[in-house]
Amino acid sequence: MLDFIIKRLLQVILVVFLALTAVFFLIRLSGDPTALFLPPDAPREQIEEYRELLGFNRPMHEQYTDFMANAVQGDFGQSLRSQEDALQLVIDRLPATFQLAITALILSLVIAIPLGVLSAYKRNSIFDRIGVGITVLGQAVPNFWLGLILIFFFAAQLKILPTGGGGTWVHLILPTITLATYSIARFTRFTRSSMLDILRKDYIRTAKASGVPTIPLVSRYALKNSLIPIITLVALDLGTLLGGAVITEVVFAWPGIGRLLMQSLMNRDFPIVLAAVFIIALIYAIINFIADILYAYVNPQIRVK
Amino acid sequence: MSANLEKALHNKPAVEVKNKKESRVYNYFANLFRSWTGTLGFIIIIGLLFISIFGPWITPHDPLYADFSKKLLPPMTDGHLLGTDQLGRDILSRMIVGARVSVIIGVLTVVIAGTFGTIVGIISGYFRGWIDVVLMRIVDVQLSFPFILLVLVINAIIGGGLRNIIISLAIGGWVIFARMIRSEVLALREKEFITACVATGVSRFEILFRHILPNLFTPLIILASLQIGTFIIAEASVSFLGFGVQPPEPAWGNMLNEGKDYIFSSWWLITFPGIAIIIAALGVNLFGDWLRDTLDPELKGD
Amino acid sequence: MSEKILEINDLRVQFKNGKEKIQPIRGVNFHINKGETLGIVGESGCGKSVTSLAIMGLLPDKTSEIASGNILFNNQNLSKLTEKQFRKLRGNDISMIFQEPMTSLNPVFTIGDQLKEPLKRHKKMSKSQARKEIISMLQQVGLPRAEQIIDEYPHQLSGGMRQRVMISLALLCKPQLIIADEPTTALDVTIQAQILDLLKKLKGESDMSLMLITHDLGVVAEMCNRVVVMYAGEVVEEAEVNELFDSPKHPYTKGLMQSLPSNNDRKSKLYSIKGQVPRPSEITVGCAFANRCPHVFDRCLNETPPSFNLGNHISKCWLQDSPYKEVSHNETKGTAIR
Amino acid sequence: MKQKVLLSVKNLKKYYEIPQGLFKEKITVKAVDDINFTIKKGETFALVGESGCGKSTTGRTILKLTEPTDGKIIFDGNDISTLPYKQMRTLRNRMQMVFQDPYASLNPKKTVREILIEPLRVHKKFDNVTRLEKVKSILEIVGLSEYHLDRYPHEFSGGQRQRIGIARAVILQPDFIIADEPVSALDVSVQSQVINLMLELQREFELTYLFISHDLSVIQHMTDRVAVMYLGKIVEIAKTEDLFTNPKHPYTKALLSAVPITHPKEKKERIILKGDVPSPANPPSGCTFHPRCSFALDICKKQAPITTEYSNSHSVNCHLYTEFKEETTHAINHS
Repeated sequence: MLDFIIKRLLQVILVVFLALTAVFFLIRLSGDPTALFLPPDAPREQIEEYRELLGFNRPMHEQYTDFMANAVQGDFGQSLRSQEDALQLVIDRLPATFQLAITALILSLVIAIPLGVLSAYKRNSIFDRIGVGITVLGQAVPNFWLGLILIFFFAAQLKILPTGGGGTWVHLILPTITLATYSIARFTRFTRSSMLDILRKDYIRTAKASGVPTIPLVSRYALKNSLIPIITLVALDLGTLLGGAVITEVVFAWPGIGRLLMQSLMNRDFPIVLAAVFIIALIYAIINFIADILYAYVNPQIRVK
Repeated sequence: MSANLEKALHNKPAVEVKNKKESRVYNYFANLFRSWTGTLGFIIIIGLLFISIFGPWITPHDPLYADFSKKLLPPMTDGHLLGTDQLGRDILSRMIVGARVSVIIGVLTVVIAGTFGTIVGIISGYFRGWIDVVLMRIVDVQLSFPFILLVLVINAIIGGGLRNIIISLAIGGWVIFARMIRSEVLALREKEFITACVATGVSRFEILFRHILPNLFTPLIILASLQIGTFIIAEASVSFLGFGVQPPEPAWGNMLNEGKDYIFSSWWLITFPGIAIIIAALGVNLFGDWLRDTLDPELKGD
Repeated sequence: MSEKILEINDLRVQFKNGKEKIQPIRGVNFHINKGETLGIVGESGCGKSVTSLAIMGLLPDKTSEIASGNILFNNQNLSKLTEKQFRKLRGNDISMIFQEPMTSLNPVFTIGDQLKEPLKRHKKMSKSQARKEIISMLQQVGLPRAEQIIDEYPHQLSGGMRQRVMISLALLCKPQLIIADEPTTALDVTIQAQILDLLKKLKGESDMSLMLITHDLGVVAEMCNRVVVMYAGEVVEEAEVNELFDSPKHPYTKGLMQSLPSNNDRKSKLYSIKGQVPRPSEITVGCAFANRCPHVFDRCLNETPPSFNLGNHISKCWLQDSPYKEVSHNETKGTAIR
Repeated sequence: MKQKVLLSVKNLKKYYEIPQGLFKEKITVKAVDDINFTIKKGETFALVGESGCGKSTTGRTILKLTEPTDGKIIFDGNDISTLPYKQMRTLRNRMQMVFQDPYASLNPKKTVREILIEPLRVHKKFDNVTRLEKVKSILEIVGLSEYHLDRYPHEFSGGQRQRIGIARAVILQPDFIIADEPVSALDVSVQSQVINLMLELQREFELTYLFISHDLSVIQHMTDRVAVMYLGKIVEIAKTEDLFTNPKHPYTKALLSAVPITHPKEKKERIILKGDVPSPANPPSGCTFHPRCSFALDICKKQAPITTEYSNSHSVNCHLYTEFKEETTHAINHS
């Protein structure tokens, strides 16, 4: 187990390191951001001065090693706009994003797993048709559009919920639904298909042959088996959830990392972009790491060796 | 022995065998029309293709012509079936032209990302060794970053426009193909019929081209059809956020971006382009699901 | 006359696949007496496994159905039972041993978790009682370290050990009938010998009946009292085991026996049945074996042969027509069985 | 009469390494561990044993479908154990293989015509017209016909597919064929057809077979000499009749006695082996069979036995026949 954890930690470090490297060079190759901060007719000296100040005049590899050396210590520089510490800005937004992502995750699991199980067990029944319908439709609806439509109905027409902003639980309702819809569709699909797969297995027949009734058969036996693939797929899909969170945050003006990242991209405020990339890659890597441990927990073939 | 017996003892003779190719195409269609979801997907795809090819000739109005006297007209007024936008442009016409953008982006991205991903997947899976380790590390790193965010960051950095959004989507999307093709190749390599080729003395090159590649076609076509939907939605999302396809060129995503400011007054600005995206994505996904169920019975029920 | 524990009359099972309908079981008749071991022999696709699933009520409910006929277990008609009534029977009065010990045990539960199910359901035993019972059963089937194995997972056991676990699962509630579907096919020959030895020993200790499904005539010779030979969804021959091996009547049974390498001279050309087993969709009028039969004549192609009773030996072949008389199903019950 | 040796295998080893993570040492699985045998031209040599004994690995290693870890494979006088892929390719028209699984060993996307022409094309034999003639005639020989040419493997039954697999192996008219469990996936009534076909082909093309199987009755029927394998080692080699009438190694005896009887009246003394085959990743010390052997001596736990010639065509790897040759053989035979 220790062996496994060390291996995974090394992998996390490698992933974050490569992600930062890639984005760093992409940014530097796309042009010099100094021009953005000065009027178009700024004298040459002023530009030079600014470049000097920000270090953009030095050779690329030096800038890179400097950046990495600082990044290792948690220093991603200051926001080019507000001169605040970039990493701190991102970290300040973290709780809001977590709040949104976690409520959406819980909501989608709570709906999707029972629906998927029912859909698989009562195959071709009305439940199954509803389940499959949600799956197919949910995957075709872009979540930003769903957000707009929800705003239109609940905020513009019915005026019962706020259009956006953060702070209270009321603000959380529409963004959560928006973000969860796609995940509900995906997770229902995973659950259904892995359940269908498990229900065909020989050992389910064995359990039936020893007289286990339907409900424990599905809820205890088959579900535990199908959790193994479900956990893997859900973990893989959390990236999509995080990505969706960014868009949802923009639609609802939710004060999370996603909105900050978007604004920084618009403003070409690259220290913040890099800090945000760092945090997102790190979070995602940690989620996958946790999923792996969970996976090992439910799968005795890995646990007991 | 009676004639009857003769017949019973011998296998059916070789009738029908000649028309095999034709009957196979026929079979696919017969099979398609048996599934209403597949049929629906197929019809939507044909419709989309038709609109995107003949779009400029079938628009009721000039999609770029702005008439401020006619701004924000609700649907069914003044010859504007779906109304006009904030600049007085005809929404239906803009949607028709926008369809072409979506189709071009969906198809081209799949072709580029699919080709690149397939090549990487084959190299990685067939030749293994250090090159596999390096390539798969890259794939892992990329997969550890949410797809849509990656596309967004790349597009924001390299700039908007049709060409750049395709590049961004392809950079974001190739890993799925690479990973799937690699695992497919790895599985094929272990198949006994490949071992049989080695035992026959077939060269490695020929094994790859004559035996492995033809078996990759089915999974590739299934994945590609399902990915088109993902790419169409991703493009709309990026354009909606103000990157991607830039106005005034109409795309469903940027129409929604422009329309969102009028959400309290003019619901039609955000409604119709959104429905168009849903229909397109739905059509491609339904067809893709049907393809998978038909071509790959192993995955049925997924 | 011994008591019948199971009786199957003119059983037909239908599978639906879209519009296609096939009948893998086309009128099967046989019975099992109390305490005996009945062998069901046939090649893949002959319907022997479908028959066993029909007895257990484990046919897939949406795609298949019992089209006609009945299954009587202790004179109770199983095909009329509700799912709930059936559940009380399964694992309690009738239990089953499956072919694949590697896939028939659930990988994410311990052996103990899986074995306690029937005890909990049928015998309402407490946990500690059930545990004791399971350990003693595991010891009875010859598993070493039973106290440890009960808390282990299937993947920690070898194929032979898993099959012993399956057998103990089947035996836990002391059922009256055990159906063993190819219990040794997936095992190596030395392990097969161990398992057959175990089954014989367990059989000798109680008066349960055993229905042993196999394709291996050797296993039949070792284990069975009476044998039913199936081909293409029908019973083609039924006889007491010595009788069957001494004088097989149906050309299919004869062919099977003659084609065994041990019944041919070394290096000689083996006797072989030409052609192959027909798919259920290929069966038309007449005898299903006609296109492979060396004795085929016109009548075989046009009329389906009835089951001829030759004094405790039933053969479904026109060759047995006169001088013996044809038996209908009703008569079969009366005369064919002692 | 001294027959020419076609293949001889000397000290062949095939080890697999299974990595156990960063800090633990790799486990070495000795799938094939130092085996020796020779096959003469025209004979059928059998490898028999239970699953995991290494018989299939041996077959695949001889054909270099996996690289041997060590040892020599001498085919027709040349050591092929170190030949690279490309040189090996040209030799493959003389040595072919028939696989166990008729479903997995044919490419599902190729027609029978493509499958059968491929070997001829690869080895650049004949022109296109002659190739097709050859394919048609081989189909005839294996009991299929011309109109099967453009069919795909999934349109055939298991027995027919195995015929296609055999046709692919013999179309190049090789000297040597390795048949890895060629009939064990088939139904009884089809099994005998395929065995007959293989015997016919052997007579017609003067083939030499290495026949790998776990089915003792098939081996008894069609092979000339047998090597019995247990946990990667050969424990006994003998002429087929000798082996079946007079087995020497305790494992061979147990194996033969485990075969089910052929008639209910037959009485058979059965040696029931204790326990299961140990894992090849962690084999027992000394003679690997000793924990299950009822004749095990002290030495068996400590020292691996060496090959002892019992008679000129019968050799055994067992301490019973090296240390105390006289008394113990007597004891075993009467136990």
